[in-house]
Amino acid sequence: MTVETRVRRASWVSALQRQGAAVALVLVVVVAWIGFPRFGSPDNLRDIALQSSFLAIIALGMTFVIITGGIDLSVGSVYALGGVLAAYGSQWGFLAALLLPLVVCGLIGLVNGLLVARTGMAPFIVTLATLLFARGLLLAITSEGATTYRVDDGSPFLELGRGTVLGFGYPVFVALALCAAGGVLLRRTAFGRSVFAVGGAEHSALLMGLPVARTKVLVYVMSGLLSGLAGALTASYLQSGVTVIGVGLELDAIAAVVIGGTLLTGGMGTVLGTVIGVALRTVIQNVINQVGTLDSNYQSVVSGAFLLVVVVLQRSLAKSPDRR
Amino acid sequence: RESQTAAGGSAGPAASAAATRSAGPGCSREQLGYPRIDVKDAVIGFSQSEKEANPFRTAETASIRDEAAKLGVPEDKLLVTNAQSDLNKQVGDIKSLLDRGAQLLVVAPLNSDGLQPALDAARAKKVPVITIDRKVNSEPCADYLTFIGSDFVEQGKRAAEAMAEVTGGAGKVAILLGSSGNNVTTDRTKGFKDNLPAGLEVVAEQTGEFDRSKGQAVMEQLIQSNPDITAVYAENDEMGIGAVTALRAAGRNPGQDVKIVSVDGTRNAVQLVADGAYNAVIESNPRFGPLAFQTLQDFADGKAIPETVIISDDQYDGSNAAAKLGNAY
Amino acid sequence: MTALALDRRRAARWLQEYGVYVAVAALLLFNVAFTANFLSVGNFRTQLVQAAPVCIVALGMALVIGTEGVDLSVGAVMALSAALVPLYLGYGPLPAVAIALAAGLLAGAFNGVLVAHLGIQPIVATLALLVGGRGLALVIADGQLVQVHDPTFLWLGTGDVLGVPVSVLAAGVFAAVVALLVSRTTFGRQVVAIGGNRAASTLAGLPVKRTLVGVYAICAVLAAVAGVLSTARLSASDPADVGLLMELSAITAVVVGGTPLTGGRVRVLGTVTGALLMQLVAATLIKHDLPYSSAQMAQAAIIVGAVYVARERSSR
Amino acid sequence: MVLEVVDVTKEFTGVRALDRVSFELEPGEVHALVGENGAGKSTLIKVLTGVHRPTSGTVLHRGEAVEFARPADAQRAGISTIYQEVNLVPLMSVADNLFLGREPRRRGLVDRKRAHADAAELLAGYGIRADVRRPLGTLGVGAQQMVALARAVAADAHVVIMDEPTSSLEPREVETLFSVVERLHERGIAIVYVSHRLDELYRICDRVTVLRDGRRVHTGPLADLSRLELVSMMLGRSVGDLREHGATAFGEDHQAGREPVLEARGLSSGQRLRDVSLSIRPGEVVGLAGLLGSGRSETARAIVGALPLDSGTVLVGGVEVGSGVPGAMRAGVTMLAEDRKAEGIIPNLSVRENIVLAALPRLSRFGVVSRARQDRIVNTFIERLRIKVSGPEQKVAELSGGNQQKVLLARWLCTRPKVLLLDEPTRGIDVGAKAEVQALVDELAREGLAVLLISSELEELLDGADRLLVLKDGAVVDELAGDRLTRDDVLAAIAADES
Ligand SMILES: Nc1ncnc2c1ncn2[C@@H]1O[C@H](COP(=O)(O)OP(=O)(O)OP(=O)(O)O)[C@@H](O)[C@H]1O
Ligand SMILES: Nc1ncnc2c1ncn2[C@@H]1O[C@H](COP(=O)(O)OP(=O)(O)OP(=O)(O)O)[C@@H](O)[C@H]1O
Ligand SMILES: [Mg+2]
Ligand SMILES: [Mg+2]
Repeated sequence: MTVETRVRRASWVSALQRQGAAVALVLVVVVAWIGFPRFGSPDNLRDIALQSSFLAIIALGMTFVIITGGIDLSVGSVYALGGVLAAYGSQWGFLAALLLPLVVCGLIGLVNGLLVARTGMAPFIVTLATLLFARGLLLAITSEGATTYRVDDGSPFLELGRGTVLGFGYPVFVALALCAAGGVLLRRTAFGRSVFAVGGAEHSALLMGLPVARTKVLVYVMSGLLSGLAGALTASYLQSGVTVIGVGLELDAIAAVVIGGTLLTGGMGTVLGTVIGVALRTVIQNVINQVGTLDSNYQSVVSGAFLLVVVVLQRSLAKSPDRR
Repeated sequence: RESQTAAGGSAGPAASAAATRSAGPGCSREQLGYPRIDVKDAVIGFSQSEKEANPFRTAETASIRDEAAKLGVPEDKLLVTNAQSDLNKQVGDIKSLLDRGAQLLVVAPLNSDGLQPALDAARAKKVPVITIDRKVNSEPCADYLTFIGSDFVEQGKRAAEAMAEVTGGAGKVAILLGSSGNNVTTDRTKGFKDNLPAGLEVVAEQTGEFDRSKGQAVMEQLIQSNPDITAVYAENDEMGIGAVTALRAAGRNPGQDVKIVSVDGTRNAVQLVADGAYNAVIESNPRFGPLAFQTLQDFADGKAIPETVIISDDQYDGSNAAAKLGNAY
Repeated sequence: MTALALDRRRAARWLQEYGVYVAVAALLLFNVAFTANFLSVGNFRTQLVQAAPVCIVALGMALVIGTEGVDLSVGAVMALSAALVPLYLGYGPLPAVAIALAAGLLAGAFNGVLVAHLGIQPIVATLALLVGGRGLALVIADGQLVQVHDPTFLWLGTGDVLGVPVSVLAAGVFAAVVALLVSRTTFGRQVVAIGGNRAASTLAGLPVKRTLVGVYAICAVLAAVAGVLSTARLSASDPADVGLLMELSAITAVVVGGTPLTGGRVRVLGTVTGALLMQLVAATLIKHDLPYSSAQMAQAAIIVGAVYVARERSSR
Repeated sequence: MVLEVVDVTKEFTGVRALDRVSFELEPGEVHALVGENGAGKSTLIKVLTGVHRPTSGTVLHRGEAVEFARPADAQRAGISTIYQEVNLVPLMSVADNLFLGREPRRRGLVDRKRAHADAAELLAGYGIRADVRRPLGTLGVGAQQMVALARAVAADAHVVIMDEPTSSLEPREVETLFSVVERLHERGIAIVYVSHRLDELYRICDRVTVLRDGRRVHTGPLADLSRLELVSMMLGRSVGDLREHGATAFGEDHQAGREPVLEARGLSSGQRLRDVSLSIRPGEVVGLAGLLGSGRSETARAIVGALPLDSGTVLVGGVEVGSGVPGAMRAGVTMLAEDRKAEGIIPNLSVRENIVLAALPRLSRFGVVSRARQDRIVNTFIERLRIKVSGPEQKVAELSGGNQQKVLLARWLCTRPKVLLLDEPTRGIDVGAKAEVQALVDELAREGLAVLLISSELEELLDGADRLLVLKDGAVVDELAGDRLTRDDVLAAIAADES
């Protein structure tokens, strides 16, 4: 085999291996399209897009965090907190509804970032603590969950979550825009490069003079901000600051990111992969609903099995080119 | 406000489901401009909120399915989804039920707030929505047709009354709260505390998250730090049963030296009442099937539907538990 | 360098090593001073009994973390074992328990194969079972909570041996066994070696894959044990709720106990103490009737504080 | 003085790595920094570049006291460093690694096209022709080192510090490096150069500073010192003491047995190894020569079962070995890996545990390890290999490179191997330790061990090996023994039919 064909084959294989999730997504979509007449209906597709958008925004932040070799378990709680704060803030108008959650959630992200970057504590445990803290804070400001803040009917803030273009909700466009920006940020800026470097070899990044601590702090702040924003969008969409949402959402986000081919050990990953991972999760959920007769307990068995299949598939795709 | 003794009289499998109260002005099909859809011929969607892993949810889903079968609704015309405790999923579920052609919707909301987009979607398609077991904070007869369910504040109040009775109106009460942030918890707490006689003092309120083992663990702690507790109000049966186990392990005699009152009406709890280890259970009736389908049919028939249909909740205590054990779910 | 700075550094190192024990002692003192009826045998018994399941699961978790892994499926495995118990209780308590533990073994081996042989990252590999395992347990149990009446089986939850509750005794025995395993056996040394440097361990001819599968199997079996004990204590099999969020409690106990998440080190006594610390924190908050919101925030602060003190400092 | 250190002390918990060291770097000079393993060279460099903060003392940059809080500060001040361990990001592309932190930009975004073009051009100047979009980790260690060099030099620096840059370079690349140093020298850039290879120092350095045990023992023009004087200062031993030894510590040829103990037949693995066969007799030292990436490490890994093979068999004493590393170890074949940090030591564990690791099953009964037997073995080896430790319970990460290497040797020796594969056993260790390791290899061979020796230092191979196999592109191209065991013959074999 000549060097050239080897290189060509290598890039073909690596393209496929990175797209393990895409392959799965295409498969599932094709099967669903054929198997369920309602799956392909515009309404259903719009629902899937809208459903995906909130998780996509959170998973975007998670992607950055995971590429630096960290993890953010607090996103679910922060998301819920962001929603409550947005609904609470909406009584003073659009800007307050948006800024209040962003400021508070950004601050929580900042605390995560500072604790991780400056004290060398494990991100897992730091963000586990903020998971508890954000949920506690949420309960405290809603008098143990007894108060639910609603967004008033006339509030301009409502438009953010409920407005549509071509039938697609605004959150879909917000998520797409953010993911596009996130992709550029990750691939094409110095900050993005140092995100990869920090995750790939932290010590080296430090010796190379990269701003390791600042990079880490920033990704956690981003994750906090994005979770807060997703919460605000949700509050607008649901027209209230619901206190019971976001439980276990961190695992969904992590699963989506990992399914999308981002290495949990850091140093590798793409935003596109994450978007595919999120879409895959929503589509599978939708298909389970289309089946309709599945016992609710079987549903989680199926989800777990699916997660497993995708990850194993991806892994075996990734493994084979090793033995060129 | 009109009052009505409706529906379930003949339909409910259990005597406790028989009586209902309803309130609010009527809401008719003409008023809304919805098409006439007979229950028997309709595609019906049911959105369940949580896994059918506790007796209440099991009984609730079963009641819907059983009644549909009884009315001759073919199996493929009853669409059922389960939101697995995820509110966003429930919104999606309801929308997907609509996409799949549901013409009538029965929804067991996961939460009182947050279903607005789903309700809007139903309204846009002129699909009537009945919410069961939990009221949503939206406009009745606009966002949704009606609510059928218990009055949780009322349940708390009845628990307080039962508590007053079994304790003789004096003592120290510990409350095992439900999950935080859940409005069932909020209402059952409010109803209870607002109606507690002065002689009964609440010495501790801790969440047992509607879970038996958490209820047990919390009770074990409380009995150590407050040995003088004489009564326990558990916001569901599971926690109450956990408390019984904890009290027994601590050498107490539940039902005698520590009185226990809880809400739900599950078989296990009622059995304990019959055995004397428990004092009272306020029922939270899950058998919505007959009432829900009757209401939908009434709506199709053009009758005015009240904005709230209160399903009647029974009560079990030492005097009737053994006899009514068959009604418990 | 001033003597003061030196002293401070020594103090910091000392705290890093013994921080958990100090924290437990401090919390005990606080409770003795400010909590009514704290100093009673019954109370200590309660705390120990409640800490026992977390402690048992955390012991297995510590081994997994020692290999630079993590096992998110422990709660689901508890549910699986709890779901199986009542199904086989008809054949007697021994077969029922054996089957529950065998299920744990199977689940752990499954995790281990995913991690060791397929090379899937531990968080994801065990996430699959976390998502699916509880569902499976509910399917097995038909979604129902089942009351358990077998007195021999219930003895596991309520009985004593020489005045020590069975579950506490079990936790103690397992702690001793794991401590011996880690410090005195080839297996234990291989566990830390693999966590310390997997490539080097492979080249040193250690049975890396076998050890990893073994570690995940042990962890899951311990989780199954915890599931059985919890079922006995509750006198009901409750697959929907047993072990919910156990993975986080166990990981917290391990990390608070001073075992780094980066692997290569296992602190058994620290882990046990970590479990006790988290138990005491929860108990203190309940006993002082703090609302849930404040309790959660306080817990967050305590976790951060404990881990901050025990963290590995980099010298520069 | 462009860079100066005055009375710097650096303490790590329990270790004083630098003890009131002063050091002056003049503009435009090439300043050698030498000393035994653990003398404090790397630590001094890390103090200079803001990686470590000195416990006491000051750093002066162009006469002004500075406190670099992190490496970035030093880089901004024009001090560029190649650290001892290749410190780049293996998962990122070569071009990314070259420009990390100073990416070429267009309209605020990284200009990848230009980065790739610039990178390719830059590397061509160092004799590296690689696809710059490939992850750095797919390059050989030597090529990575050259990338690090290119990165450091490309920065706009007036001081370049190189900590053992040649330890993983092959002769041709070393020449490239020297020409780069020359160019920098001409541009008036000051260079600090750390190496254990004395030849190199004498070729390119103007002045030398010698460290011993964390103290400075000498600074002065290098030309004024003979090699012997330099070594004696490093080791702290008298000149006469050292005079007897030659360039390496290897002795005469060994008495090899008749029958080969190890036979590898037709080892093939993709493009990396193609039909490699070799045999070693007891008591024989067989050397593997070749350029970087020629497949020497791969050969060793294949023999020890750490590289999946397409075909080929390994026989020990005529019997085929079992699969994987455990199989090879059971047959008595062990390998000292070339990357000590990544594949050798287990940093968290103690010296004792690192030594006994591979022999654990033999030291335990029913899976329970006997502490007494461990201690006996460990103490024997610490003594025999003269490992410098405060005690067997010291963490291995705290040892200097040479001593870590000895710990690893001890790990293999205590499994009582029949065949020992040594991949760069003296890389990065000081003259003293190197001589000890070489003498040890000699001694082991004399005792009947079969040794495969891989080294990038030709002298070491020529002196140490009884027979040399020359590898090229994963295949054996020549075998040299007896009279043909000369530098010229090896180079000729390597250069033969170069296309
Ligand atoms: N981070 C650290 N923690 C503790 N001790 C350290 C640390 N870094 C270096 N040391 C110790 O400081 C001393 C000097 O080490 P240094 O790496 O500077 O030696 P060196 O001269 O570069 O040796 P070599 O030639 O092997 O590279 C050694 O005893 C080493 O063990
Ligand atoms: N054909 C190839 N395709 C991909 N990578 C290769 C190929 N040949 C060699 N390499 C890579 O080059 C590197 C060097 O190979 P190897 O370690 O066998 O060389 P070596 O002669 O031992 O050199 P060194 O002195 O660096 O040890 C290895 O990391 C290997 O992965
Ligand atoms: Mg050094
Ligand atoms: Mg090599």
